[in-house]
Amino acid sequence: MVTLDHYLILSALLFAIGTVGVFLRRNIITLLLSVEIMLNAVNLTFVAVGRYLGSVDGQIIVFFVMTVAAAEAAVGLALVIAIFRHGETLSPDAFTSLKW
Amino acid sequence: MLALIPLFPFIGFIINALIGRRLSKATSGGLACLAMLVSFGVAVVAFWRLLGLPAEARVIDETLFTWIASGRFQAPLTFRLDPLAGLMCLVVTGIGFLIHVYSTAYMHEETDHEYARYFSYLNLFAAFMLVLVLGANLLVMFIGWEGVGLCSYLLIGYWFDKQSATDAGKKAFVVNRVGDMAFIVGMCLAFASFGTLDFRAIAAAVAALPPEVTWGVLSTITLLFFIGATGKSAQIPLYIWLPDAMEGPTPVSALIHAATMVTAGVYMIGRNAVLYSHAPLTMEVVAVIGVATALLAGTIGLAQNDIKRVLAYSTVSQLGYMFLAMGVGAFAAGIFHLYTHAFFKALMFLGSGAVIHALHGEQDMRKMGGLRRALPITYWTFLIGALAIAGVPGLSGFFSKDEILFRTFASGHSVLWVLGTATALLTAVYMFRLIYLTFHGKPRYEGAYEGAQEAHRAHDRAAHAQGTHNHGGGGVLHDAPMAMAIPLVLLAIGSVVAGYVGVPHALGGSNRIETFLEPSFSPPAHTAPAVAGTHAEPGVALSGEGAHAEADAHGATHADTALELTLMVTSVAIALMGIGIATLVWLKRPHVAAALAARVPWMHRLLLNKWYVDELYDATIVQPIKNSSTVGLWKGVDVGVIDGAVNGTGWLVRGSAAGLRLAQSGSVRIYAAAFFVGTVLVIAFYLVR
Amino acid sequence: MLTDFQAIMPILIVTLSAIVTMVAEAFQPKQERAPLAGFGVIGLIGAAAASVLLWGYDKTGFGVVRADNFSLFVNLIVIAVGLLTILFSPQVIERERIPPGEYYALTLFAVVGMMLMAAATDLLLLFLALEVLSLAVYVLTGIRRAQFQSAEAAFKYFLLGAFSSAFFLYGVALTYAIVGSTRLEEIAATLAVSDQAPDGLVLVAMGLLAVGFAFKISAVPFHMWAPDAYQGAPTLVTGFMATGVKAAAFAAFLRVFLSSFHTLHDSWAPMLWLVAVATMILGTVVGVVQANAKRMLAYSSVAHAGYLLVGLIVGTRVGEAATLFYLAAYAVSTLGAFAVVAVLATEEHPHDRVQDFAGLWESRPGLAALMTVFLLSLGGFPPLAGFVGKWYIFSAAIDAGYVWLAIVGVLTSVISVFFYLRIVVMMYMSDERALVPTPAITRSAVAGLTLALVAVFYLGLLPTHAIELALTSVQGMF
Amino acid sequence: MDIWLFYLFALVIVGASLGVIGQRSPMHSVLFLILSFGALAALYVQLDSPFAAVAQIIIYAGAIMVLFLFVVMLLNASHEDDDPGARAPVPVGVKVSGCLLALLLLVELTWALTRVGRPAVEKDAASADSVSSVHEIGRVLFTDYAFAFEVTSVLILVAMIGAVVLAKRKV
Repeated sequence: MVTLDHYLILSALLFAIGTVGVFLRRNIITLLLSVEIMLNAVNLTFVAVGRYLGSVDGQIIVFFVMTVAAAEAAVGLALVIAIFRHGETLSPDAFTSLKW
Repeated sequence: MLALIPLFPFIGFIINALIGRRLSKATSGGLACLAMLVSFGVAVVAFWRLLGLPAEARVIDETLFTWIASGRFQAPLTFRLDPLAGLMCLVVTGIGFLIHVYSTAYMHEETDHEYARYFSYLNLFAAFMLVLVLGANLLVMFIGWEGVGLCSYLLIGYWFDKQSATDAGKKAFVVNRVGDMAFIVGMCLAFASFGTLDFRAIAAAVAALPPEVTWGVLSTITLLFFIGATGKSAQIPLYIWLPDAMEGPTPVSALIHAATMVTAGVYMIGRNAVLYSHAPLTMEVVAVIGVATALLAGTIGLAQNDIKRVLAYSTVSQLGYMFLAMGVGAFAAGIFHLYTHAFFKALMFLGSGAVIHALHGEQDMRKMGGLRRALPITYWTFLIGALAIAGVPGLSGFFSKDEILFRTFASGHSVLWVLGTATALLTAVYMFRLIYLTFHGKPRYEGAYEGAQEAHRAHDRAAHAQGTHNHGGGGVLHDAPMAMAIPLVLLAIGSVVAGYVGVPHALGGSNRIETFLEPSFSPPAHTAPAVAGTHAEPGVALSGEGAHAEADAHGATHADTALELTLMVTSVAIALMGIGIATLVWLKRPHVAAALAARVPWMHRLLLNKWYVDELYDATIVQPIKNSSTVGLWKGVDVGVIDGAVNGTGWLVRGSAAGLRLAQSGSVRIYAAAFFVGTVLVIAFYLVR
Repeated sequence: MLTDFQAIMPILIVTLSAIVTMVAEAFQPKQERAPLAGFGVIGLIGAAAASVLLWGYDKTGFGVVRADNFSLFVNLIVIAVGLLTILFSPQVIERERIPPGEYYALTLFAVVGMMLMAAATDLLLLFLALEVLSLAVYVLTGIRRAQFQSAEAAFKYFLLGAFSSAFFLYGVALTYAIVGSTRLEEIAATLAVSDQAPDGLVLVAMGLLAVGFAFKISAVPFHMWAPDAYQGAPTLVTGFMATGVKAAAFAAFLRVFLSSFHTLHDSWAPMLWLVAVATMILGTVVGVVQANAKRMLAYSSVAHAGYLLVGLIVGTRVGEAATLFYLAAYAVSTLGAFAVVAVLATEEHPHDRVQDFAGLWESRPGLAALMTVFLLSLGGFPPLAGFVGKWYIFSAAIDAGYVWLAIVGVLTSVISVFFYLRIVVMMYMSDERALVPTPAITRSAVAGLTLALVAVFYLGLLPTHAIELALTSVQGMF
Repeated sequence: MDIWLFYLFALVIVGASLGVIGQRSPMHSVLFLILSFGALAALYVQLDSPFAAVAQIIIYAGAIMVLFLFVVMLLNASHEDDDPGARAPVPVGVKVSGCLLALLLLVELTWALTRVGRPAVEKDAASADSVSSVHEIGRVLFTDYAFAFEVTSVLILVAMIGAVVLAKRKV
């Protein structure tokens, strides 16, 4: 029997995987992808909780989150392009001129 | 009307700050002086009106507007003139005016531009000081409190091209901020406890309470205020800034670091006299710190060679006296001493300024000597000041200092009395050491030689200069010009006569000043009966002192008179002894001093190095921070600023340095890591609860 | 239906003005310059008027937007922030070659997001508002594309912001899992009836929401983006986000934690206590050693987030009102200070190092005096706005028994004066002159600076009215 | 049966997500993520939420991921080792501590999620129809969530302006 906890814990696991991305990769685009993983983890929570509560709110919230994800992706990718023009690189380690 | 008193200097500040650069020196200086003069005039008129009121009702309140008012939270912008504030106002505006006048001559070598800047600061300072004095509640006082601190900072560092001056400014500011912090917390606590910040309302609220015999909220509030006062008034452990503050122009030292601002701490305690008298534990602390500071600074003053530093330590020492008075409950005596001290200390600072002016900036007493003939006005006025501070009978310092010592003894603090008397001895010694080194003996200043070469006719005499020579440097030395001489003379007159408002009963006087000031130290009239009852209780000898003073006002008992006379004779003897020692050591047998220094070199070194207090601070606070911050933290940061700022923030910076350096590395990964650590901690915090 | 639209009227007006600005730029003839800033000013003034008209009516729109006095008060703050920013902008836009239409539109949309954040009574809507605001500000941060630092700042801000949004959203999801709704009043109702100790999941959800807010207000340890983003962004945008974003985030923070989670005050207050202390200390300590004025002001704004948190932690009516008042006082002072930095910059020289202020008193006495006033206000110098705000917050804290919090606050604000005074000292007491030509200042910037100055003195000398307003505005909130 | 399907999809999701962050080619990362999204959509179907599943495929896997793919191609960022700016690999310490942090977070979340006093809730079959009803979704979306829906239009407008401002070539 699949319980709500199954989904919630899977979602937590997915969220944690998303958070690791920022520490492993040397490519800004992959960092953005890990944010998408995190958002999807949250989406799973919404859908699962909505289903177990028997309401459609969860699904509707997921639509909004998708919109937000799309908007964030658009701005984020535009930034990636802008920043790539400066350094011809996508490594986050190359952008440390602002510090201390 | 009261608002006009600080308003005029403020207008002077505005004008000099905005268009001062386009004005000539005469105009901007004259403007500043005029502002002070008018302010003084208004103060006199206001004071006169105050005197016209019956003794118990001598309070003039003037609310400009409601500054902060919402619910329980009330703080009107109110000025209040009562005897205490009135006296302070006269001192600040009167002596302030004289110092402004003096400054017009002293600072005349500055450019037009700088001249206006100087006077704008000076006016601003006066305005803030008057706000501090006139404020009817803690919050208004705090405006002035912070303002004078800021002005002091600006004025000490006025000659900012001199590294030592900017350092001294920073040091003063850092130390003052430590005190201010305690003051603000005390203020918040007072508001939380009494629901008001008005001095009279607090006094009325406190008067209904029994004195706090064990440690409690009153003691805490008063102690916090006292810490604030130690910062502003240069007491142990926060006195270290004042001697360095001498890097500022001499008139500034006279005005801020002798006559007015540094007395703010004493004044603040006087303002809160009722509060303090209900916290006997804090009073003990105040008295002990006061006398300890007096003694310590006195010993240091003994071995200093910089003329202004001697005066600075003397100021610290005299402030210690005032705190002693406050601590033993002799509020009126403390304020009386504040008032007389303002005259003679301003006089001596201005006198030293005249000396320095004449010698083109020389401040080392070892390079002076024999200036008596060359600078007669300066010499004689200075001598009056020194006699006054030493406590020679008939001059103002005698009356006030004696009053403090008598009160100390009468309140049962015989140990403190002994220490206070010892300090009196030291005072006389180092003051006359200063006089002898500066004005007597052989001239040792460079001008004595150069001037001789320039002036042919003086050549021989200068070359074979004898102890009594007078023309050697005379060719190039000028005594104080008019604008400097007049303030000196006026202050000298003040130093002589100012004490006569407080001739003690023992000498057949009526101690008018104490009677006059007493209402300021008692709770508002309508609660007076309750207070009298409280004071009558036997367990409260300390706080009852105010009541004793009142009793004295009406007629001292025989025993008291006898005691007072005995003490008086003792301290006169002590003062004369001190002068005698100084005469013996530094005038008659100058080699004795050197021999003494050679005989007990450790003592001399200890005193010369100011008990190594600065070094102690340096070793325990400054150095560790410097070390930790030079280990590669925040590269390329203005090191001078770190030093200055870090003095105060020391342990904070050191403690967090390693982590912070790692943190702001510019790498977004690290930032995210900090974010995650925070999140994990936040969640963990909730889960383990 | 009418009530619904009345409630969102201020928001609607600003949205429309943003769209008009954008369209006007698209359709303006090649050579002419449409008065774009004018549209923004009109829209903001209209929104301010609408907010004033709505005062006291407590309208609710669409079930999720509340035009209560609280949100209207915050509206006024963010409108003032937007207005001042726009007034300072023309000169900067010209100099930095920022595309004006997009710049003004984004600024106005950010204001929309801010107003919405303060008014939202639904966590989902709050999240959307947060995103509108954040995306606009990310783009504004990186709007000087020609500059590497601007792009870097925007990138860092964006990446960390996106992460924090995900955490916030997770908090919303867990709240939804517990309560079954995202409406604040239903959350409050559910939490109020459960009389036993709150279970762990509620606290975790609350913690994640707190993390999201803490990021936006740049509280330690979620502040790391702030110094970099503040330094790299165009100075005016820095001022805008240091004040407006903080005000909006605090408004939402206050509303969520003091309405929905008020019953759990004992649980969240200790955690925020630690955060506030860390924020005040770190912001101050690290601020002391900064050589760049913008970066220094960034750390200062971190420290100020700590003081503002004190008001939230206290959690009493007075504490809330103090937070609102402080937001206003902080906003005008900070914006003024950033504006002075901004108008002094030239194309070649950003004029943002502390040394650049050397001798400003000689070359530009007016600006030096203004800067002094703003900095002293930030340092809590009486009788300026910042002092009254600090005093109000700290006395509220002591009143409610948070003595140590107040002591840390006083201690750090006392220390913080050092870094403000460093600039002051540079301006007045330096014999070296920063040999940098200073540009002419447009009339609108002068007007803006004057407004900010008046506000600093008004809030400092006659704060009663504003305090009363703040007190009334928190009365009906919960 | 249900539970085995759940574990299957969960395995795919987790595996694909690890693939996103676990290897060096951004291109592969995007493809892994699309796979993960597909499996997630399957879970949505299992949760009687076909509409969310379809949206997931069309909007997420379809639109957003294509955008990512497009940018990856545009910038020719095929492999992170080829990036001239990325000199040194991420220090092992950073990687390990990052993983530890995430692990801690996971432990905390799991702990909180499983310590909740409520019993393991089961899906009630009765609500399956209403939850999967597109009609119901539409009704709620345009009544309760009407205002939020409008706000998203502003959000998208902002994102549009932002993307144009940041990415257009000429000033």
